[in-house]
Amino acid sequence: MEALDIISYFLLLGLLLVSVKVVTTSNVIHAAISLVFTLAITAATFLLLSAEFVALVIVLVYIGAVIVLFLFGIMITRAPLGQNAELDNDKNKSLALVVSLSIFVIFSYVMFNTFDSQIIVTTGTSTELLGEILLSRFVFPFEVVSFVLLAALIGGITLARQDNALVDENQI
Amino acid sequence: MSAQPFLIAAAGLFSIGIYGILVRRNVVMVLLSIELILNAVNINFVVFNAMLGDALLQGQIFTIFIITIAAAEVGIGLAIVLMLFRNRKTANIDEFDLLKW
Amino acid sequence: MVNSNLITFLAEGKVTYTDGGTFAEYTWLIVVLPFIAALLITFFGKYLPLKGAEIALATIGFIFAFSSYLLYLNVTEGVASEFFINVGSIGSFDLEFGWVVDGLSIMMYFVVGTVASLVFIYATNYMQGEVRYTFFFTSLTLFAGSMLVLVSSPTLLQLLIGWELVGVCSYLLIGHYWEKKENSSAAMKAFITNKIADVGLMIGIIVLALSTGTMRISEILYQSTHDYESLKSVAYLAGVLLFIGAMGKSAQFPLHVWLPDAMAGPTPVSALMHAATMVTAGVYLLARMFPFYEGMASEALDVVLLFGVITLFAAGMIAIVQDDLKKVLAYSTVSQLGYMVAAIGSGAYTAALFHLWTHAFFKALLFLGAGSVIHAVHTNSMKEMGGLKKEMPRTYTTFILGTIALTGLPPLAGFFSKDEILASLNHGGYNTYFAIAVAGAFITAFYMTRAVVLTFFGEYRGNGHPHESDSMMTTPLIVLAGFAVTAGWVNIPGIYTGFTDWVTTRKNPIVEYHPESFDYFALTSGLLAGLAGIGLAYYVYQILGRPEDGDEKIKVEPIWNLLENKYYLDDFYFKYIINPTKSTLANTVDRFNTNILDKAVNLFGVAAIFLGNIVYNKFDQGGIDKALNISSSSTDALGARVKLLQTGKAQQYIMYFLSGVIVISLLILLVL
Amino acid sequence: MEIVTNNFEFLENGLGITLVVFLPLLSALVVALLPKKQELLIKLTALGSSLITFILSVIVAIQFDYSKAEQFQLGNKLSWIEAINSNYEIGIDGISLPMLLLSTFITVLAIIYSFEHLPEPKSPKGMMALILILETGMNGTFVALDLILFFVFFELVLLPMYFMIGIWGDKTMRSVAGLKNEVETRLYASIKFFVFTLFGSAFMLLGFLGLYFRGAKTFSIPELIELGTSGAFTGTFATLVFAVLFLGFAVKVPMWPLHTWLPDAHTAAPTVGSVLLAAILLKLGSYGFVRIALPILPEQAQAWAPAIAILSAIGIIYGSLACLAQTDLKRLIAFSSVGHMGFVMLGISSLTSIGINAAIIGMVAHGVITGLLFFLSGSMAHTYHTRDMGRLGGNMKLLPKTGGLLAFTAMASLGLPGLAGFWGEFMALLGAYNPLPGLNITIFRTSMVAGAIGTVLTAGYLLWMLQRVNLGEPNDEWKDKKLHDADAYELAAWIPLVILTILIGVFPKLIFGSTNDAVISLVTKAFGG
Repeated sequence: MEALDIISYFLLLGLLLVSVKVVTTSNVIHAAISLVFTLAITAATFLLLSAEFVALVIVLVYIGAVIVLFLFGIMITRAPLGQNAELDNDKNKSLALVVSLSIFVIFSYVMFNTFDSQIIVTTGTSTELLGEILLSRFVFPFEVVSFVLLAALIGGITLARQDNALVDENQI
Repeated sequence: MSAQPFLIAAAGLFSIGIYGILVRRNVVMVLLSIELILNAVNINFVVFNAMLGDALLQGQIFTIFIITIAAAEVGIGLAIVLMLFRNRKTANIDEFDLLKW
Repeated sequence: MVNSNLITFLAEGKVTYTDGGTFAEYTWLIVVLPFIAALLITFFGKYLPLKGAEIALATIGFIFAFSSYLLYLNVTEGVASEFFINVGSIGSFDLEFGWVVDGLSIMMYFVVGTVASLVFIYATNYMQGEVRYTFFFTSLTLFAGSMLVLVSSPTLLQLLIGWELVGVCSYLLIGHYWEKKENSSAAMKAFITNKIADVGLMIGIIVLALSTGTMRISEILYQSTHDYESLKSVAYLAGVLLFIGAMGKSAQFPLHVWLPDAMAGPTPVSALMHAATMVTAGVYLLARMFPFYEGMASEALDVVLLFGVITLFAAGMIAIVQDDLKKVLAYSTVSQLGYMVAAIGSGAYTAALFHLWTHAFFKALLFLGAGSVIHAVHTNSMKEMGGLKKEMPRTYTTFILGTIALTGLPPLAGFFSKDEILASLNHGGYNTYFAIAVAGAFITAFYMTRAVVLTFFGEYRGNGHPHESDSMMTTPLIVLAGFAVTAGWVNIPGIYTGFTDWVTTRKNPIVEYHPESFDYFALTSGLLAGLAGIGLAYYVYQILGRPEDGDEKIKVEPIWNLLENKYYLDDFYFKYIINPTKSTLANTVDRFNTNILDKAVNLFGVAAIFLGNIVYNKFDQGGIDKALNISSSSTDALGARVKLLQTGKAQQYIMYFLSGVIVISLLILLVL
Repeated sequence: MEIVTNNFEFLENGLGITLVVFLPLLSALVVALLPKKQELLIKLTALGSSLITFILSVIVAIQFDYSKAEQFQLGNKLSWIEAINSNYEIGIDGISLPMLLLSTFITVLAIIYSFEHLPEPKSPKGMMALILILETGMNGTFVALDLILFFVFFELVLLPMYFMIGIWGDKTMRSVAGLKNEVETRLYASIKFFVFTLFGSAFMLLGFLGLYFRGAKTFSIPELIELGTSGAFTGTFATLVFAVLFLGFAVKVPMWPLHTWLPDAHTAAPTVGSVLLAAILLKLGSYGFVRIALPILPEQAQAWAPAIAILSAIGIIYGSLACLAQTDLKRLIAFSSVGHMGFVMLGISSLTSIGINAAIIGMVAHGVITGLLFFLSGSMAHTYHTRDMGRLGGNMKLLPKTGGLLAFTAMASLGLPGLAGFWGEFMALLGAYNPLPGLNITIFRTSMVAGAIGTVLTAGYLLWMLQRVNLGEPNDEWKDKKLHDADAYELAAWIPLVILTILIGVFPKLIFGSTNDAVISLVTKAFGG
């Protein structure tokens, strides 16, 4: 067992623990914070897997922007901050547990039995290579995605905009 | 370094995300759980990329795309939540039964 | 590929035989013009100053002029041409229209043209202010046109068409005042009676056409004068059938019943119908087919003669008891038609046509005169007339002339024509028939004198003050009176017999008796009978006094009742033919339809349902379906539960979805 | 005169006829896709497509080579259901051409009429689509040269008509002999119509299959005609096949005693439905006789002809007598159809060229005249809200235009010479007098006399109808009512029929010019002259 293995075990265990926290905590802010941790650990894992650019993107986009968005969402929807017993749907809990555990068992069984190969750990950066590939071979999907983003931007604005002309007074 | 722990951890993350989707009442929380699932997928991609040693780094590129789409999804999703909240004065998903005819 | 076949649809007329110059080629004009005129009157008549009458007058005037010139041509040169237009072929059979211009048809053109023109002029005044004035002229024009179609037809087909068109126009005209039910009923009666007779004509035409292979009249006549075997075998049948047709239009006993009822129409219609157009059609048909009768169907001529004689006597008798002036004239027409038909039956072709010719003028005169009287006194009943001699001198004079012509006193028209018929009967050795015909002459004189006495002599018994009619009405009377006096002079035995040459059948010559000089026995009998009739009637009605209501001075009750009820023919028809058909038979059929056929169908349906129920209840429901039902009810129950799953909540749906994923995954993993 | 060169060559090889058949179906789809509120657009689409169809059929008629009228022309044969050797085989000859034109023509008028005159529930969208589908069925039947194709089209007409009667039909309740409870007229009529005709055609299909298996495994009508005329079908088999074909067609005609669906269907149907039913649908049966039953089974046709003649004669008398007992205007006209179709069948049964020609012109004339009669009676029923002749009367005063046309049409219907109806009646009698040699001449002549008496009865009931409906003083109940005489749409639908009636009456070559050669060839081939 190498050092990297040990590090990775720790990381993955941490990942699972904080992600469990995301879905179990009864405090919305805590959930969001836990997600931050989850993502941070993911980024670390990516570093371990020599995908430093993706790790960076995760940190920048998710932790930097998406979480902020979430926090905004939490605030705007006036979700009760602090402890809230009603955050979870208790009726569903046991069933959900069964379902998710089953899925976990099935997935891990499949994964475990299918992929027993080693990870080829490379040294040195792959960012330069990534950039080249992204802007040469994958330039078209890249552009398409940018359009998707634009569309999402416009869509988000349209949806969220408070337009009295469009919304029936009675429904507000 | 074996790939199995990573994959199993991703499966776990995925299951946790599903659990979150199923039990959370607040829509924003559901969206958070979806992020978990996406993250699980991301991990898988990156692991497979490393495992296969792909020269084109397709796993990583896909991950970048997924992150981008996820960002867009969050933007739209939150906008929809906002809209729903404005109209229904609640963000609790079990108070919506819009999928029934 | 160029396709010229639509163009071959346009057919060509074909001249087959002509010696009348090219003028006859345009005879189609007088046939077609009335129809165009009728259309014009219908659509534009309302907007014209005379409400469409001017179009009718112009048309009929043209016809008169044209036919006069044709008559002139015929008299001077003799015309006999035929023109055919193919309007289609079925099998090897050609359907042809066309026009025939020969002596017979020209005579008819002229009669129609003359009488119709005068009637039209008369009608413009007579019908003034009546309902549907414009439409009246449409129908009147159509009526004349239809008659021209009939008499101009070189084929049996066109003859049939004209024949029925005349029937329809008479329907329109008789039923002119259709607000009253008896008028529309009279129109219907005329149409249906004619239609019954038409069945005979139609079958007769079918028989003739199929046994000769052609519808061309000239061709059929040619075959009948040349001993064609196929025609000979059916000749008697065809002859009788054609005569049945003629009986309808020419109102022969016992199909005459429609004609007196047809008086429901306005008087100009009666005049036109009785003189020139409708009723002469039957006689025309018999005359047209005369070479056929003479050549092959002489037995059929006996039938014709029999019915002609019966008619002339029976109808004359009824005329004696009529109180309605127009009905007297109507029965008189029937009786005179009997003379014509009897003449044909006895083989006297020319005599029949000659009587048709003279009768057309004096009967038109009498009707128009009667119309003038009716117009003045506003009633048809002679009981409310009388003494009109002083009030209506012109009408009186012309009416008297017409009466004399009809009773057959020399030298007026009726004398010569009736005499020729009597002579023919005498010559043919039909002693009984001759006697009846002479009796008929007596009856004719009797009822006409009666009518004149009741109408014009004595004191006025009606209401109001009658005045002489307008000159628009009396002028035609005077013209017709002229004809009534002179029309007979064209055929005086031994002096001038031009009429014989006018109407002779040039193409298929016939052998007929034609008196070279007067038959003095017939002449004396006829004349004496006429004078006796006049004298007796004058004695009974003028000297003995006018009959008051139902109180005739001499009256043999049973006969009188028989005559008043018109031999109970109408009753018979209604009781034994029309009502049984219309109510009993029709209702039986209807009941059969609903209660038997329909019921059978419905019962079939009910039985199917019943059978279905058995199969369904016992076998299907009790057996197969029970099992199915259990499955279905369990499905139902399941559904009722599953329904609860349908919450509309996204999370639950995701849960179901994932459960499915799990199950499928497990299946794949464990089974495969 | 310079002859116009053919600019429509591309319509040969079956395209023209195919368009005539399927264009209405396509436009029915378009109509179905248009939003329900766009009523004008729907109506114009339907009118436009039916007009184009009519124009196409006229072009087809111009292209048709009348010198070879006995051949199937302008058609095509495309493989369709290879497994049973059934092909998309179409074509027209002199017999089907007039029927095709009649069908496209009447449809245009029906659509024009439906512009403003629809009974409740209005819904022009549904009505237009149904009319167009119906047109496809009718046109298809007249051009199909494959038995299966024929059957498909033959059945296709049932459905739209069923819905027309069922949806727009008479909503009053009536009692029905044999049933305990009162039923809704339209319900009873539509089901009766559907089941009755389906009953017949089910047997017909059986006959088609019999021909297929006994013949050369083909459904092609021309091939079967060749087989049939050379004597391929004989004996019990042929008897049975003719019997089932007879059943199928006779129900549609309808022949006595299979007619009972007709009065009910007509009485209940909306105006346009009655018109199309009378004008075209009834002709499918008699057309089937001429196109399929006679040439394919000539021997049986001869054996059956006396029976058909007797049934026709009964139908003529029976229909006329039943008319005399009616109080319902539309029912009277429906029964008159039984009589008139009796003449058509009498002509066909004579198996002579005269008789069959008579039958075809009789079909066209009946289509035109009875179509018009149903237009008029339907319109009157709509105006007066009753069809009871006891309550009508004085129509000439109340609705002069409608009344005048009714009088004209009644005259045409009673077979007045110079109008279209005459030829069918007269020529049918002409044919029946001398039937095909070898047939029992007594039976035919008796039938002819019965037919001739039928013309009198026909005149009787039509004049009686006129007297009760048209003449006399109007009933008091109409005094204060505002009654609308025929409007522009109605006149636009009716006047062409009037003109056609006169045209055919005066110049029957319009029909005979097309049919005669084809009929002669048919008779010569099948019956040796």
